[in-house]
Amino acid sequence: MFLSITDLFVNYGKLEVLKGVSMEIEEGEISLLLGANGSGKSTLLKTITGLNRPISGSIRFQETKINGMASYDILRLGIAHILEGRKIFPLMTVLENLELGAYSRKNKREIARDIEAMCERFPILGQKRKEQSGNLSGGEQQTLVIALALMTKAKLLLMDEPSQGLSPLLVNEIANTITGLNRDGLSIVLVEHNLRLGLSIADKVYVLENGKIAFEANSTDLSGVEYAQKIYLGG
Amino acid sequence: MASDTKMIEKKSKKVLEVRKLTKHFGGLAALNDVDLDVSESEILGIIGPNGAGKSTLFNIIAGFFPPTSGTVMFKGKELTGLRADQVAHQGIGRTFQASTLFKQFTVFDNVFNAFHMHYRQPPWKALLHTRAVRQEEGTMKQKAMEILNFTGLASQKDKLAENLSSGYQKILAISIALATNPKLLLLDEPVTTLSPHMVEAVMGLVTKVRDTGTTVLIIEHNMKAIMDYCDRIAVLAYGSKIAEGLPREIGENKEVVEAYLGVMG
Amino acid sequence: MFGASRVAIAVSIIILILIPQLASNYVIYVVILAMLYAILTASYDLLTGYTGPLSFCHAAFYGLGAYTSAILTLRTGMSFWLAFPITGVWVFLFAAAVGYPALKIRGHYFAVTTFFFGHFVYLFLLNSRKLTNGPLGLRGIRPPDSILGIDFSSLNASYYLVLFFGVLIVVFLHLFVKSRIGRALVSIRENEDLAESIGINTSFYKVLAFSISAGLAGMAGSLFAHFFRLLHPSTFAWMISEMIVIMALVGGLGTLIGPIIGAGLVTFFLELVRPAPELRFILLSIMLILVLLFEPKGLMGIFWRIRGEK
Amino acid sequence: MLQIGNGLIIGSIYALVALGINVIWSIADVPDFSQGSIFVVSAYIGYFTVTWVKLPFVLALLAGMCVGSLMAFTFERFLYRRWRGAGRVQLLCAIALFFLWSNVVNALWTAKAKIFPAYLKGSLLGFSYMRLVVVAVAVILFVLVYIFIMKTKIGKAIRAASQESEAAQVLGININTVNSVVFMLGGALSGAAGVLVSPLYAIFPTMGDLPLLKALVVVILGGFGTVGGVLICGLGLGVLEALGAGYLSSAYQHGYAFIILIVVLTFLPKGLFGKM
Repeated sequence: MFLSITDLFVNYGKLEVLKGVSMEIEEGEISLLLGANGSGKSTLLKTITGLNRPISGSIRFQETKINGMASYDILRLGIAHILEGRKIFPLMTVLENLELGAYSRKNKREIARDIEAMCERFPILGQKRKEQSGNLSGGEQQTLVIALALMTKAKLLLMDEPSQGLSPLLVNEIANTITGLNRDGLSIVLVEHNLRLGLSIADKVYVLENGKIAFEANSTDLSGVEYAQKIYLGG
Repeated sequence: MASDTKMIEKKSKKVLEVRKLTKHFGGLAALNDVDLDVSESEILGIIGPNGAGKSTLFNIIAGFFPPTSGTVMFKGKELTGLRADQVAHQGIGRTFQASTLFKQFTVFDNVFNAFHMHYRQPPWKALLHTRAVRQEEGTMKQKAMEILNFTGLASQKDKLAENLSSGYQKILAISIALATNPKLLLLDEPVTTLSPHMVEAVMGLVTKVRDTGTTVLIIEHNMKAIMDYCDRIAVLAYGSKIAEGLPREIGENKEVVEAYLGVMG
Repeated sequence: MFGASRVAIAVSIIILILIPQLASNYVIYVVILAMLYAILTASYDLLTGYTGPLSFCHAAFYGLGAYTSAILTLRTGMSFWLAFPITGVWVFLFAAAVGYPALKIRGHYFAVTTFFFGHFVYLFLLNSRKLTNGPLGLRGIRPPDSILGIDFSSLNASYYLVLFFGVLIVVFLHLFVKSRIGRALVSIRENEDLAESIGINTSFYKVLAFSISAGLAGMAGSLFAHFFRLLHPSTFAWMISEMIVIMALVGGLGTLIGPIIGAGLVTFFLELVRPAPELRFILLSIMLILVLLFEPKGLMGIFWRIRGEK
Repeated sequence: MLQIGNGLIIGSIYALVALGINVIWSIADVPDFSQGSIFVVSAYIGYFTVTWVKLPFVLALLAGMCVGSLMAFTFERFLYRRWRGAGRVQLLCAIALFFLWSNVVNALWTAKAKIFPAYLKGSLLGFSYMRLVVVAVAVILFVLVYIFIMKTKIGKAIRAASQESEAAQVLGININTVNSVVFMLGGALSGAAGVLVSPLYAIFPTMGDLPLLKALVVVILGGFGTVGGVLICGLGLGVLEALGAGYLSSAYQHGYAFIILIVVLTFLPKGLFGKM
């Protein structure tokens, strides 16, 4: 199994956030993780990449137990994480940001080549490579965040609300980017409020409710409205 | 017909008037020219995607930070420029998004402490714990118990707030706000993360609060709660108000559904 | 529990009253010192323990009070009985003036600023030769004038004077923190945003706590000046502020009684290691690190743990 | 002129200590008071290297820097790290360490001032070479730190961690390593400052108090500034103090920084400069 989570419990202070999450994620798929605000989606992603420590349960990535490992070791195994809220390094240039994306890699020539490739793939980054990334627009920053994660050469990419605060036009662009990445062989776990974006590209859908996976299905099995009712309208 | 006339009647008694409210953080516009009217004794739901500016709106109304421009009027009195504690004195109570409580206090003390601004005995007498002061404190304790009875927390009164379940924590947050005896209550995500059963309980309480004559403003993502319990709904997206109306109207508004859920059809 | 603690307090006060009759002059001297420190830690607790902001300049207010009272009586011939309250009010007002801008600064910035302020006051005492006689210190401070035939130049009378005011100040602090104002302070400590939302003017109460805490330290300083009758700037250097912090933490912040016990124990401890004076502060700072490592709630934390509370 | 020169010299000492504290504060979120004691201990180490071991000044400087970074590393590894995120405890620990080491130095080497032997004779434009060396070394160290922070891989990691700690961690940056490095860097800088200043004044256990306080002021005024911002703030404070001492009153020389601090914080709560 690619990524398998078994009976995961995570507390935030005294508050129980995850109460026995179990899920299996297949290689090469886009998995959409849905759930109301505060249901623990971000916590789950952070626990996978070692930013939170679980109370109990296990997380295995390609048969390696990764819960308890440090973030940098988890990254080396091939899991990258795009945090919620467009977390770039605002006081550094676009180029420096991209270099940081490759922080855990050694081969300098390859890194330089990948940066060039990234600038070609996202021309706006190429144009603004010398600019301070904090001065980029919201959409450009989101592109940079994705490029940063790609620089890690991960096999699995966790994305936390990539569309947050972006205009509908940019949301479409993000959707195209994500499907493109997936076609190139990247597996993706996507947390997304924008159901249309999420459902149009996801293979599998998981719904997190009361600290557990309440429901999972193939994305083609239900229509968007039904999902919306499940999650937002409390159906 | 009858409900329509009631609506008109309500509109004539505006409690809160927000005019052209704008807030910039750095270069980012969190709120853009927002107008909002809230009538007496109504429950107004404010919905919108994350980052739409809902909490910013609350924080400005409650005096936690000043707007870049625009005004907020409460019962005909300008609120802009007042500190948060002064706004509370005007009769506006609020809860916070995360369960913001006095975590190390008991449930009872959480509510009892919140009576701070209702004491009338002068402070030097408070220091001497004179009989009048003790009587006053007795009254406050009684009122605190009344609130706990009203909100259904009486049985939990000796527990530490941090040991409550998340549902009870949300109710405690409302109880604290009620202790300030508000005419307008701002609730920031009062049922988020709660189970359907607790959602019913909390929203039932909110309705009960409204029935005592308090106006309620709710930010919430739980659409069922909003649709079932709010009299009217306003929708924020990207810092602007994109729609306002009865729940039925909002539920049918394509623009709203698109902006909020990204769902078509 | 409540009854037991009342009995304990009554017994300790009786012991404190009996000490001059039973113990040697050295013991009386040490207990006076401990009582002065207890006033300092108890007043420190009002700000840092009850209200929250971490302050590193309590000895500065202690020093300001001592010098103010000494200079008033030396220069103007004013009686101690007048200088004592004036000192309290003056340090209170001074602290309010400093605290108003300083308390707008949050967290670490405030702590660093207080540290700096403490050092600034020390340097002022050291360098204002005309006013404070600089590094040579002030001498010839008179004991309080006798009233009702009590001669306060005697050790025993000084002891009872310090005990009297000490008990008065601690009772005041106790009433203060148990009142609704005290509850407002604790609310601010627990959650400043929530405190504001229930109508507490947090900046006003923080300045109030800071100023009262300082004013009481100033009064302790005045007692100190007229008891020792000799002042030197180094008595009020930053290390003394840190000593107060340590005493309060050892006892347990936010409990009033904890810091008082802490003051007593640490003073006692300092006397034990008097033969090796250079070790005193070393051991003290190690004590602080141990408290931080093992029981941040201090002795009161251990006490609660034994009783199985909290 | 002479006053400005002297101000620049003492200012570069402030700036050196401030630079380390600044980087530590931005990463570990603690105003590291223990840098004050590192300053003192290193000064003594430098002194003994020159007087007992009879090594040249350059090696004394290196010895001071090594001891400084070792001390800071130890403090971080075994104390501060336990309380990451609990700023109040870290701050109390920092104060305790400062308190502890000031007294350890006092116990080991007594309060009596020691005179650091001169290692260079002669002067230029009224400034002894030893004074000029202070400024020169400070400038060199600033350039080195600038290159380290801006150009090296670990330097970039430090900047990244100070801007977005979690994002840095999921990109493979080991936050423990970053902490160790910044503390060692800070310790080395404070150590260098301690040894550099020794030949100009006497060595005594409380010699670190004022440089520490001034450095903290520089950091706060600089608002976690850039490397250049810290240098300018440090030198500026040194010059202001020297001018104040010359034209106003020397007795209150050390109070000016406090007054500037209060005024600036009242009107500009974010300090004078931008971020790193």
